[in-house]
Amino acid sequence: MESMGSHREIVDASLAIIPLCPLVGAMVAYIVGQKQKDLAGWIATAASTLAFLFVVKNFFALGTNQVLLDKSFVWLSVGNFSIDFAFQFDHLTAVMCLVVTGIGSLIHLYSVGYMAHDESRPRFFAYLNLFLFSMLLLVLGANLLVLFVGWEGVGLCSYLLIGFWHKNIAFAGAGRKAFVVNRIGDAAFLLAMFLIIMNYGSLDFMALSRVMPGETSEGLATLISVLLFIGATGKSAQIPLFVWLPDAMAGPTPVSALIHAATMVTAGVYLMARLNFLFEMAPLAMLVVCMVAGLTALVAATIALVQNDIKKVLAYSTVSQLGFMFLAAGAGAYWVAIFHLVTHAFFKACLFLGSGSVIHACHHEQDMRHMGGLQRVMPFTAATYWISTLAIAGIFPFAGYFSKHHILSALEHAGAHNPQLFPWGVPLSYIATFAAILTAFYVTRSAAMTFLGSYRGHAHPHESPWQMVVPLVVLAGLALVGGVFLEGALSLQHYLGHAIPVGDVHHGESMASFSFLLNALLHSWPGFLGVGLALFLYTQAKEIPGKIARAFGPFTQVLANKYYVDELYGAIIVRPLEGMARFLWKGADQAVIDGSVNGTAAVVEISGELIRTTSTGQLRHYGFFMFVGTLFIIFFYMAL
Amino acid sequence: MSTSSYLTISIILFSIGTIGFVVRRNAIVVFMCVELMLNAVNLAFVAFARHHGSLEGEAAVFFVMVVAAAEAAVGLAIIIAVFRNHRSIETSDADHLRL
Amino acid sequence: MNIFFILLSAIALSSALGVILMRNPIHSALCLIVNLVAIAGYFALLNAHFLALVQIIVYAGAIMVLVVFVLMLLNSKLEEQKSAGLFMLVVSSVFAVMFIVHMSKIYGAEFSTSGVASASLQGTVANLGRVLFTQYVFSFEASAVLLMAAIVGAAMLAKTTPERPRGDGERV
Amino acid sequence: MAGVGVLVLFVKGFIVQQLTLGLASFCTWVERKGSALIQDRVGANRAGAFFEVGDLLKTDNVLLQPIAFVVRTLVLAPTLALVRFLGVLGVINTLLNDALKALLKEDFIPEGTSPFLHAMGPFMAVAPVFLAYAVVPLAPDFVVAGYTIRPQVVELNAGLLFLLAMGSLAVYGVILAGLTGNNKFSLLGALRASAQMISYELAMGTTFATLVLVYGSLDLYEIVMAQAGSVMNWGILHGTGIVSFIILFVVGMAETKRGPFDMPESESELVAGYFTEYSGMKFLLFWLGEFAEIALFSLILTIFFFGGWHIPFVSLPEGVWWAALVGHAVLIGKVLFFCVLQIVIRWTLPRFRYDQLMDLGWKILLPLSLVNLVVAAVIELSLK
Repeated sequence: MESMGSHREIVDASLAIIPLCPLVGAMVAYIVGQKQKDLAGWIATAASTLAFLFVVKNFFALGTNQVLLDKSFVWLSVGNFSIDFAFQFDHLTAVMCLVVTGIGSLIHLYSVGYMAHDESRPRFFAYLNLFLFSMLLLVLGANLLVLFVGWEGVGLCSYLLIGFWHKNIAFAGAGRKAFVVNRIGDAAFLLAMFLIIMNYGSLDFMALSRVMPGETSEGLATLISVLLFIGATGKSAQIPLFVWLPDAMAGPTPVSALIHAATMVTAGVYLMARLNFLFEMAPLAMLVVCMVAGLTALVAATIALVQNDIKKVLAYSTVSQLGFMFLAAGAGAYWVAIFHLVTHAFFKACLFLGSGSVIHACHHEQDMRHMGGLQRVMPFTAATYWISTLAIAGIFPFAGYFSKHHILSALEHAGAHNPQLFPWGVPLSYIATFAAILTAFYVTRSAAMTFLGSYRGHAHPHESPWQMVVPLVVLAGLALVGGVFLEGALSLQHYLGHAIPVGDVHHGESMASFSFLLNALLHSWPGFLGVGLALFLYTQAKEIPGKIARAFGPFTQVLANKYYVDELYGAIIVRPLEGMARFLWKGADQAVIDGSVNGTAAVVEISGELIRTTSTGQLRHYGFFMFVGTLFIIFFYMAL
Repeated sequence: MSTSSYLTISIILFSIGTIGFVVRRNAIVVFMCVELMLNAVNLAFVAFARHHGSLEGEAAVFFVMVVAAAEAAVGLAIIIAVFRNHRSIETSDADHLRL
Repeated sequence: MNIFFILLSAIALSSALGVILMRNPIHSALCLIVNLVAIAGYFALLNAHFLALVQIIVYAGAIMVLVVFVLMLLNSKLEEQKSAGLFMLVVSSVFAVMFIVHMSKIYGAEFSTSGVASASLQGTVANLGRVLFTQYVFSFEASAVLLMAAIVGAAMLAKTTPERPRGDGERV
Repeated sequence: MAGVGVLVLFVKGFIVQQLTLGLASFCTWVERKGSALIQDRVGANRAGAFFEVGDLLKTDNVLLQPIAFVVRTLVLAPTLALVRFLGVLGVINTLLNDALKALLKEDFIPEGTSPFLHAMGPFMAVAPVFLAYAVVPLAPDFVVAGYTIRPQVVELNAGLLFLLAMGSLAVYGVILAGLTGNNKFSLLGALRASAQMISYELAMGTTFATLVLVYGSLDLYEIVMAQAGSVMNWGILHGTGIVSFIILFVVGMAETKRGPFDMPESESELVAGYFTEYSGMKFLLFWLGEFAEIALFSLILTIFFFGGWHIPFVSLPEGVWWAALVGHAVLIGKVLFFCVLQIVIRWTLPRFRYDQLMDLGWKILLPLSLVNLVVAAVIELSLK
């Protein structure tokens, strides 16, 4: 494996402006929003758009084999160890930043319409901008610590936004759950950072990429990699820490689209791509990643089959798709993971925004059983939702096809450069294919239940305002042509090749050739299968799904209850912890600590009673004591 | 004159200011005693500056004057505010924060 | 020079005593003005001409005017009614004398010369300006901010609420 | 050598003191007679105006008659004619009769105040003004008997600051007068006057800073010398000089508490403001101090903006005594012009209201002078 950092040219640039835009935007939006609530959304949108423009500027400024670097200041310096507050902008960062700010801006615009009637929208937009700031820190950071600040920042914003409607206890609880579950992953992340500092004395990506390959034992690399991956499972909702993401749907839908589909949850994938040199040295860790990811993709897809809440379907779908990304990353095809990350951001954001539009139209009804036939009243929403459905199903020529196809082929060829993976590559690709069929099925199911048939609810649905429709159309357009563009025009593999290892670049066949088209349509078979089956079952033979469910009664029950994971965690983790906490509360805290604290307080109170006689309230006395005290000090030092 | 003469004068002025601060009750007089002490210190600063042949002492005096000006503005405003509430500027009357 | 020093010392010390001994605060203030001018005289003797003039402008011309102004505003009941605490006077005087004796002993031992004649002290306006704007430029700017804050604070504190009913004869 | 120096110092001090009093007297006269002119009345013209030679020195002694005649025609008559002339002009009334009246009047000291402080009032009002004259250069250097003499009592290199210091001390005269009057009117007058003086001192200080920036010196002599040569070198035509001049002129009028700014002693409301309780010579001292201050401000304006003793397009030889004399005359001529201008304004414009006065000081002159400082700094930088 060649070291990618060695021959890259470092160019000074001012990158700090990019995260500063949303940070300033957050403050201004909140302050201005106190007086002018409607203005807050527009300010926040403008701030994120400005950040997007700066990213575009840097995107064009970034030359081949260059990396832009901005050392803002020395953050902390202890002995030989010092960390700069530095930003770095290479081709990987460029792609991430474009996704984050681009989709972020669209979702800000969408939120202006979606939150138009909420009382505390200035707070919402401030949080949203703050999230964008943290996310940009995460992807722009030139070392692990800055990345970690962003990592924690997005976690915080996620918590704040999930619990945005904090008056609802359940929603606030969902936010707390997300935060606590993330903590577990973060602890592992911290341990990994400590290990890196201890062994290499630096957290800088470029320095690490130079130093690490030479002097790392496989055991250490595996340990660090696994710890980092545990961190990633927290943020990116992989087994076993995925439980928070479905609950996170309590937040406003734009939040789900931005944070819990397009950007924050992909941080783990980004982390792996960024630290590829580390994972390369730990084949065993890669295997773990692949196994966990494959399991996640399958399990989440099966759960999604039976959900009736439109957002829950999408949430489990996200978990499953993240599993796909980790599968690619685990197989060593980091650029494919990023590719899927980008296309997923397009179509999943579009799906979420579409669901938001539907929910908005149905007066906050989320149960698909009370929808249906919305195609007639919401033509734009329906059309964009269908496009995204086909995209996620992986049907040529929609965006999802390309990335999914690459994942499957990467898995098949995984053994080529990771011998540990060899026996598992093909089975994993079968699992992935099966998950892809399920994906196509459940998404089509949700679309069919929502838009086809006749309306089963009681509200009066209507098309959403233009602020919400425009982002939908743009994102659907991206879901439609994004894959072709990234594969053909930009050639993502070649482009990312400047920053991360991508294997052999195929310049092979032209996309216009007939054989390519035929091949592509053939490889879309899982998508066609899933979509066709779902359409058949939910439009023609509506009684069959019920029969199936009854036939597999216990299994359906298991699925509907999400494999009892929450209950399992409750039994083996939460309840013992509660018991211990209660013991500590009653036994340790109240008896020992409170006792000593109260004792101290009593001592202080008694001595205070005594000393307070000197507090006469007379300025002259205080002045006199000061003078005498000063005299005492002078005499004392003169006597020495 | 030797530097010590100036310093001695400065010390005596400072002590007089301190005695005034402790003994007098009128807030404005107390305030003036503080000014007296500041001036005594200024004198010492300038004397030291000349003794060491450097300008640091004089720069310090400059800043003391700035602070004294700020103190005068705020201090007198406080005294006026106290007078409005208490109808008195005796320092011994303003003891409402005593426990 | 000696004669000037002795003269100034007599003025400075007697006026300083006047500040704390005069019953009428107006008289105290006037004594303090004399004292400040005397200290400006010391500054002039010590070759700090710029500081001497600034001392007069700032202390005598601005601060003490403010003090006297406030005394004029609060004209009534300014005489101290209660007798000054004799106990405090005696105790603080004892401590003060200890302080004076001790410190002057130290000073007499260590600073008995008149110091070095330095070229940097010549033409002090330009030189002091140079020091202030280079070495102490941050403190200089900070003091500007301090003054600004003091102005705003003083205005806030001394402001009367405009909706106070008129005819409240006792209020000043 | 030291003896000569001290002698020169005393001579200079004496001359400047006489000059001050002369200028103040001139202003007093212009005030009396000029106001009459402006108000279309005759004004003081009685004192000394009715001296007739008449029966003076009339004698029956035949022998003495020729001598008496000669004395009457050659000495007495011209003298009396001059006195009559001056009397009609009001000079005698102003300079002699007023002074005599003041000297002979009862020196009234109000009850319940300290006589010492009461006497300090007029002293503190006059002393800083007279002291301020000490640093003002009055003519170019000249050489007498090998000594180069600078017609300036104290050669202080921070003369500008000294002016400012003395200006800030002048407030105490007013304050003392108001406090020792033991009288509501004088207290109110003193409050008004001191507030007014403090307010306008800000604009004055800022404008002085502007001037220091423009001339690059605190030394008044150097400031005058910087304006030598063409008229274009005069301060008023240099950069924002015209703005500085207008500010300083208005501030000068306000600092002297005259003209349209005579709120402190507005007779119709406050009897006579802070010197209500003063009579006789003490009252006259306030009067004198006021006029000395008018002349001082005229002097300052001349020195800062109108080239001091420089004559446009004429360069006097250096170091010659007569050149110094001519220069001095030119300077005094310019000063007298400004004195008259101030008095004319005082008798032409009506009085401000108190809030207008404060608004002018705080809301117009102070911001204007701050902007002026910045603009002048920019201009100076761009010229360099």
